Amino acid sequence: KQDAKDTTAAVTEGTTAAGEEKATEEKAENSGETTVKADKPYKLALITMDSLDQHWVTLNEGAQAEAKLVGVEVKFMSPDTKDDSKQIECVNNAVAGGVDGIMIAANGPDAISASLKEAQAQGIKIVYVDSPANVDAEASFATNNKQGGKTAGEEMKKALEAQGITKGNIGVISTNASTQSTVDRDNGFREAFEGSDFTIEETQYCDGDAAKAQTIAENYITKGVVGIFGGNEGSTVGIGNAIKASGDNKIVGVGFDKSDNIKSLIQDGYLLCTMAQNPDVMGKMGVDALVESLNGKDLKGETVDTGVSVLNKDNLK
Amino acid sequence: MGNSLVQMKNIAKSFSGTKVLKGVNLELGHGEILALLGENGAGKSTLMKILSGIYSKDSGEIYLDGELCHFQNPKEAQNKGVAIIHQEMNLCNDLSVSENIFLGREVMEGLSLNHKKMDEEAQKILDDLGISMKSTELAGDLKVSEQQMVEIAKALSQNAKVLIMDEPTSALSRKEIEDLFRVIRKLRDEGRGIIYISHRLDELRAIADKVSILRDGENVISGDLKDFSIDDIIRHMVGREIQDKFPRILCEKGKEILRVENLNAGPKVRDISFSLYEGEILGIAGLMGAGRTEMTRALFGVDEKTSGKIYLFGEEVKTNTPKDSIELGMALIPEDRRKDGLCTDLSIRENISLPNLDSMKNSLGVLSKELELKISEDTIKSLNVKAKDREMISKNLSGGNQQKVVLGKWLVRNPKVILFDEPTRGIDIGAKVEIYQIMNELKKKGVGVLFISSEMEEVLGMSDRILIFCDGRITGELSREEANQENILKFATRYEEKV
Amino acid sequence: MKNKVKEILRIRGMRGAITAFVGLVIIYVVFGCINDKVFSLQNNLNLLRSMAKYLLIGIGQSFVMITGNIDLSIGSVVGMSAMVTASLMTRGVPIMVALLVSLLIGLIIGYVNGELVGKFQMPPFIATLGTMFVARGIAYLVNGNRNTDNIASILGKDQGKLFQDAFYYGKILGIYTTFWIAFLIFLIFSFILGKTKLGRHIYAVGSNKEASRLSGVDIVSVIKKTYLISAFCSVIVGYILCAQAGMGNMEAGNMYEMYGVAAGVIGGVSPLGGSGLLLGTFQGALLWQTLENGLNMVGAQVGIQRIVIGVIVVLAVLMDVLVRNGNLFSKKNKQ
Amino acid sequence: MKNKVKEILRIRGMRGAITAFVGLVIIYVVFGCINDKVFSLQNNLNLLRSMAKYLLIGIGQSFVMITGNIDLSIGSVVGMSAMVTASLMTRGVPIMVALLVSLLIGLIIGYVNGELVGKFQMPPFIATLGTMFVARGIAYLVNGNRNTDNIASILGKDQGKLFQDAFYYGKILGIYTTFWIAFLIFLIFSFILGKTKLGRHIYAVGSNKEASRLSGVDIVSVIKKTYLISAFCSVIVGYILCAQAGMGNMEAGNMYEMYGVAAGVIGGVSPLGGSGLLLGTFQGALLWQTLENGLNMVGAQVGIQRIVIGVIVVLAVLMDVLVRNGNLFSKKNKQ
Ligand SMILES: Nc1ncnc2c1ncn2[C@@H]1O[C@H](COP(=O)(O)OP(=O)(O)OP(=O)(O)O)[C@@H](O)[C@H]1O
Ligand SMILES: Nc1ncnc2c1ncn2[C@@H]1O[C@H](COP(=O)(O)OP(=O)(O)OP(=O)(O)O)[C@@H](O)[C@H]1O
Ligand SMILES: [Mg+2]
Ligand SMILES: [Mg+2]
Repeated sequence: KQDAKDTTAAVTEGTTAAGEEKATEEKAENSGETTVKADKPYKLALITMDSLDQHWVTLNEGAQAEAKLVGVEVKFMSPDTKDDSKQIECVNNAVAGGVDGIMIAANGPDAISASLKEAQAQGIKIVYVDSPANVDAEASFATNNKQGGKTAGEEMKKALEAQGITKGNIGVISTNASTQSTVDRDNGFREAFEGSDFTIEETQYCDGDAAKAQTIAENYITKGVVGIFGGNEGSTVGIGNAIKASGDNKIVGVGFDKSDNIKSLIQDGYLLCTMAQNPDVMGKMGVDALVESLNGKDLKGETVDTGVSVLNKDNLK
Repeated sequence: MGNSLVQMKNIAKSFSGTKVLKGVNLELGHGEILALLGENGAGKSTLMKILSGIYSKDSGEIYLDGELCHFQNPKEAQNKGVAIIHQEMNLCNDLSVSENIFLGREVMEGLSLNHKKMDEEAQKILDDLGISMKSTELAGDLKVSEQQMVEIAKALSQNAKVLIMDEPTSALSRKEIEDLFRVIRKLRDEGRGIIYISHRLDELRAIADKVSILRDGENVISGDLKDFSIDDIIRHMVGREIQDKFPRILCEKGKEILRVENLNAGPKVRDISFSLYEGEILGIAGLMGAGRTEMTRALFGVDEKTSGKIYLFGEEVKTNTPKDSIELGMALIPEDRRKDGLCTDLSIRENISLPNLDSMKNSLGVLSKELELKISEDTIKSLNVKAKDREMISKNLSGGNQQKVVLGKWLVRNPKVILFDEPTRGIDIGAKVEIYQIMNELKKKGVGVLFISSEMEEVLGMSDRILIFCDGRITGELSREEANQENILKFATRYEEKV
Repeated sequence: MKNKVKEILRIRGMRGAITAFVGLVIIYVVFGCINDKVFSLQNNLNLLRSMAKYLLIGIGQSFVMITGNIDLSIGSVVGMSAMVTASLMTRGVPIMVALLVSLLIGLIIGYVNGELVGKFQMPPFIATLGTMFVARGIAYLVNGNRNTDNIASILGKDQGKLFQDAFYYGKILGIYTTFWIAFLIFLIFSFILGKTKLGRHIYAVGSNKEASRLSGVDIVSVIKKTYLISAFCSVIVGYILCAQAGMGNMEAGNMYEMYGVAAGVIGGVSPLGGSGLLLGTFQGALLWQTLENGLNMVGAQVGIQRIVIGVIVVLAVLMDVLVRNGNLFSKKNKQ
Repeated sequence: MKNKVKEILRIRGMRGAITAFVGLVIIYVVFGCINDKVFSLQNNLNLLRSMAKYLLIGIGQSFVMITGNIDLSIGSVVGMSAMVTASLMTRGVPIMVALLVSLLIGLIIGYVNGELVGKFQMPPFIATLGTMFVARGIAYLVNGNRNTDNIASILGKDQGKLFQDAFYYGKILGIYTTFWIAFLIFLIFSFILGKTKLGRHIYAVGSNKEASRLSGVDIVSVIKKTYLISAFCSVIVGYILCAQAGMGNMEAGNMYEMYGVAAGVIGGVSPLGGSGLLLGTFQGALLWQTLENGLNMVGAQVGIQRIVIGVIVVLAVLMDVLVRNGNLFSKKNKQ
């Protein structure tokens, strides 16, 4: 519950319009009520990119909580690792399993499309959470990852300039090279520095392992970078720890996602900020949208940018 | 009875349903050397493995100095003073000689190993045996005969009450055998008991006191050796009379088939030249390490040659790989059948087929099951291979039958030249004669037979002409008439003068 | 009749195939009882389609394992094949050419594996660990460290659909093409292994290299051929993944070499060489896929999934080992 | 003098250790020339600290490899250890208890590996593939499919710092504790391998199982002990990763078993068993880390990194194989 309060606080700082909308949704959740009721006990599937990332686990928790309130069943049918082929098979399995609707976070927006079309052909409703694919769906509650990355870059640039630093090398650590959402963040981050005198290093990958990310970050620090960006939770923790270990608080660390560890690294001043999403809200909104659409309401493919909010030392207090 | 060292009573053992030992008895006294004899597959090794704790018996009792023993593993038997030298070589090639000798019984100094003490003690045992070898050498770098001596040294070092030797001499030279016998007699005089298994019946008189004969997993007869003649022993072993131990036949020597000129391959094969004729058995004698095996390997294309020419029917040929040689009509029966001769996990049928697959294809180029079955069944029948059926895994065959399978796979090809490298090693007398007869058949058909053997009697008995090797060179050639043991030994020890 | 059965049971590797089949049926039924949609036609069609890739890599890995070696590069070659194929297609190269080029590059990795293991006698675990890294590196580099775009975006919808249908989305006789492709390859390679000289030589080399060589078998060439076969199967799986996603993913095929080992070994292929049947590999692949599919259908947590998979891998082989050593029911032959 | 050198060269595995050392120096210098920060004190300190984990898993894997087996469960045990340790700490369990429980669970996996491979004679590749899945599953389950929170958040800053300093952030004599821990374990296990009965038996089992058994060596117990040692080393690495991140990461240790193989094999440990020295493993681990570190420092693309790593793994062993077979300079022993 403390989490929820944090985000509410953060959201007021948020820049997107979606932020406001989310805040109201969240209040509804906090009071344990919901505006939606299912006509029938629908069977829904939630298919995220993998079933291990904290992000997805939280999203699932949001969805499960809402499902109870709404009176539907949500089966968490995600692949064990981020793998297009496995995700496609999960969709196939969900279809064969006779679900009424699928909430999906597309690992590869192109890759998953054909199987989603097949699902739709069988009358199954699709809603996107976190990351949309290239097929029209009932609704989409997604983060604009590129924009999020860009925001992260701008925050870092601002902080560096505040220190009087206008050039130097900046390191980037991400989870792997083939997941679209993190690649988008990477690209957005780089975009923020276009035209500046900063040099962005070749991205290094940690496969989500914080320890590996830390070793990479330590190497960046030895090389003498002025800032490091982390594209997901693991990378961000690794960067914070490396900066902490180096004792050089001038290095600006900016990350993505939020967790306990990241929050304490920000509070202790090792990380400047992180780009927080609200996966539990996505999960909840996804369930609501699917149920409404199954109840017969036309959502007209509305896309809601659930946005990212910047969590920093100030708004974490 | 009370003073027997070892008493085995009514020992029975089956392997996957087949009864291998059917209630065997064995008795060994203090200070006695017992020769345990029998055909291949009679169950000698199995019985000894039970005595040394490697196999568990199905039923029966073992008494050691009158005490009933149930060995669960080799270690327990060792602790009770039973040591065994195995028929197959069992050394760790990556360990040194002394490490092998003391394996499982390491000498410690506090927490750590006492390398120095072990090396020294091992060296002492080796010196006692009259072996010139450093105890720090790697076992894998040794020659087979030397490895065999290490096995012996290892067993001796255990200071055992009962010492089992399963064909210890099959890879040893005369000199080494004499050294070994000297040591065995010394042990006997100390009051230890020795069980000695061998197919070399000629050496028995020199070493054994008692004899016990097995056939098909049952006792045939036991007693003092002096009460038996060698012919008696053979009769008891095979259950029938063997008239002619070396059934040589005479054939007209035909034209030259194979000519080797100045073959060189490493230090063991130096400037070898000879010819082999149709219908001839060309014996090759020499001491262990004379380089005979290496010569056949180089000739057959197993090992690389450094120089030399090979002519087949007067035409120069290249034998760079075994495949080349086989296609030219040659065949090699290698010295070590388990390692080089057979795919031991495959069935008899598949082993026989292996070099003959080309002739088992049907018109579509697909392997024909009928052809394969026919060929393998015919071979099994004609060579009298004793096996449950053609699908039996060749690992489970006894030595003599394995050798027949190796022979069989080559005979199917009707080769023009066959190189036999120690074809009768570790094979019982009955099977030996069968192999001699096969050699005779080949000879009659005009095949050229090269016959390497370390058993002098058999080379003398079977060959039409004998080449003698020493130190990688041919040091002499003897016709059948000239050849005798002294002559051969003279050439076999003609080492080059050291400069 | 009884003899006939006995005869069949004595075929090397047949027992393993049968054990796998029994296990498969049990697993299938258990999952079906938890979720009856497991028995639905659609799910069975999916199952056959999904198992096809495990069957293919299982075939490749089985060939290599029967010679007593291993191929760790399989998964990377799958990824490389998917990336090369998709990269070429998104650059406008005609489908057939893209497929051929991809096959060629895959076979080069297979050839290198064969050289290293066969000719230079490197331990296969290390040699193919090396090529595993190299092939994955190529998968990254081929499109500049990025997944490719959708192949249809350049090839055009028709061409794209043609390719995707051919390898994944199309059906023949009501069953997905993917399965038919794998099944055809299965038949061909079963024939090669069981009925040809090469097949026999593969068993012989796995049983005893030296004895095979002395019997005139060109062991280097046999080993090379098994690695080429393995690479070939991996490339086909790469096509399938590429068709499935309509694009190339750099991480495609991750860990597939292990699934190949699992399929083979569950199906009774001896990782020590000399024994095994592709029929067993078929059962093994199907069992593995049924397991994955079932766990997904019942919505098992990933932690549970891993444990179940691990336990089944161990049990499959343990049963076999115990039965072979005869100490499943008796206490004999300890140590 | 010359004899002394010869004597040393004859020690089992010494040649491999020397080759690895030469390779190490070359790689270090090459990277240093590209980026001179490679030679900086801080980088060298980091290098020693980072290599410590590869050294530890290399030691474990080497013990297993010298008996001719393999342990694929290493990486998962690392992850499991990190997760168990961190989960307990974040539940307020005292540090020592958390460490002990984690060690115990790790050793259970090692014990199971030993039973399966030693007693039941399962192929080690399969047995440990199974436990690899199981241990990873436990890592997922132990904190309910989530990475743990920061350990300091429950233990308190002081306690947290104590633990983190002990295993990662602290220094003794100017060098990080991580290195000292690994170095101490390296010394102890080098002694065990070189100077004790167990060590001798490990070589013997790897060289010839049957001969060892017949000599009264309890091969089952020897094999079990190597797997316990491997699990022990993996658990320590788990502590290190947990201390480093200050939390438990479910994916920690992924692929470490392969790095362990690489460290051992590059350092001259024979994957076929019977030969190898931990001194070589030390060089191998340092080489591997230098490579990773250097590729990182020069900012190589991930694709290039993989290819370089793959090529070096192959070259390291190929050199060794060629030198041993004597056909690096001559053309002998073809086929
Ligand atoms: N492990 C085993 N599994 C199955 N059968 C076996 C096994 N060991 C031996 N046999 C069989 O038991 C019988 C006796 O074998 P054993 O080795 O005791 O004979 P042997 O008298 O020592 O013969 P040889 O003189 O050839 O050494 C043979 O028929 C052999 O095939
Ligand atoms: N390169 C090799 N590979 C495998 N085995 C070898 C090799 N070189 C020698 N050997 C084996 O070493 C043993 C020792 O052979 P050795 O050098 O004593 O010559 P030999 O004249 O053949 O003696 P004999 O035939 O009486 O054993 C032989 O069994 C031979 O097969
Ligand atoms: Mg015997
Ligand atoms: Mg010889």
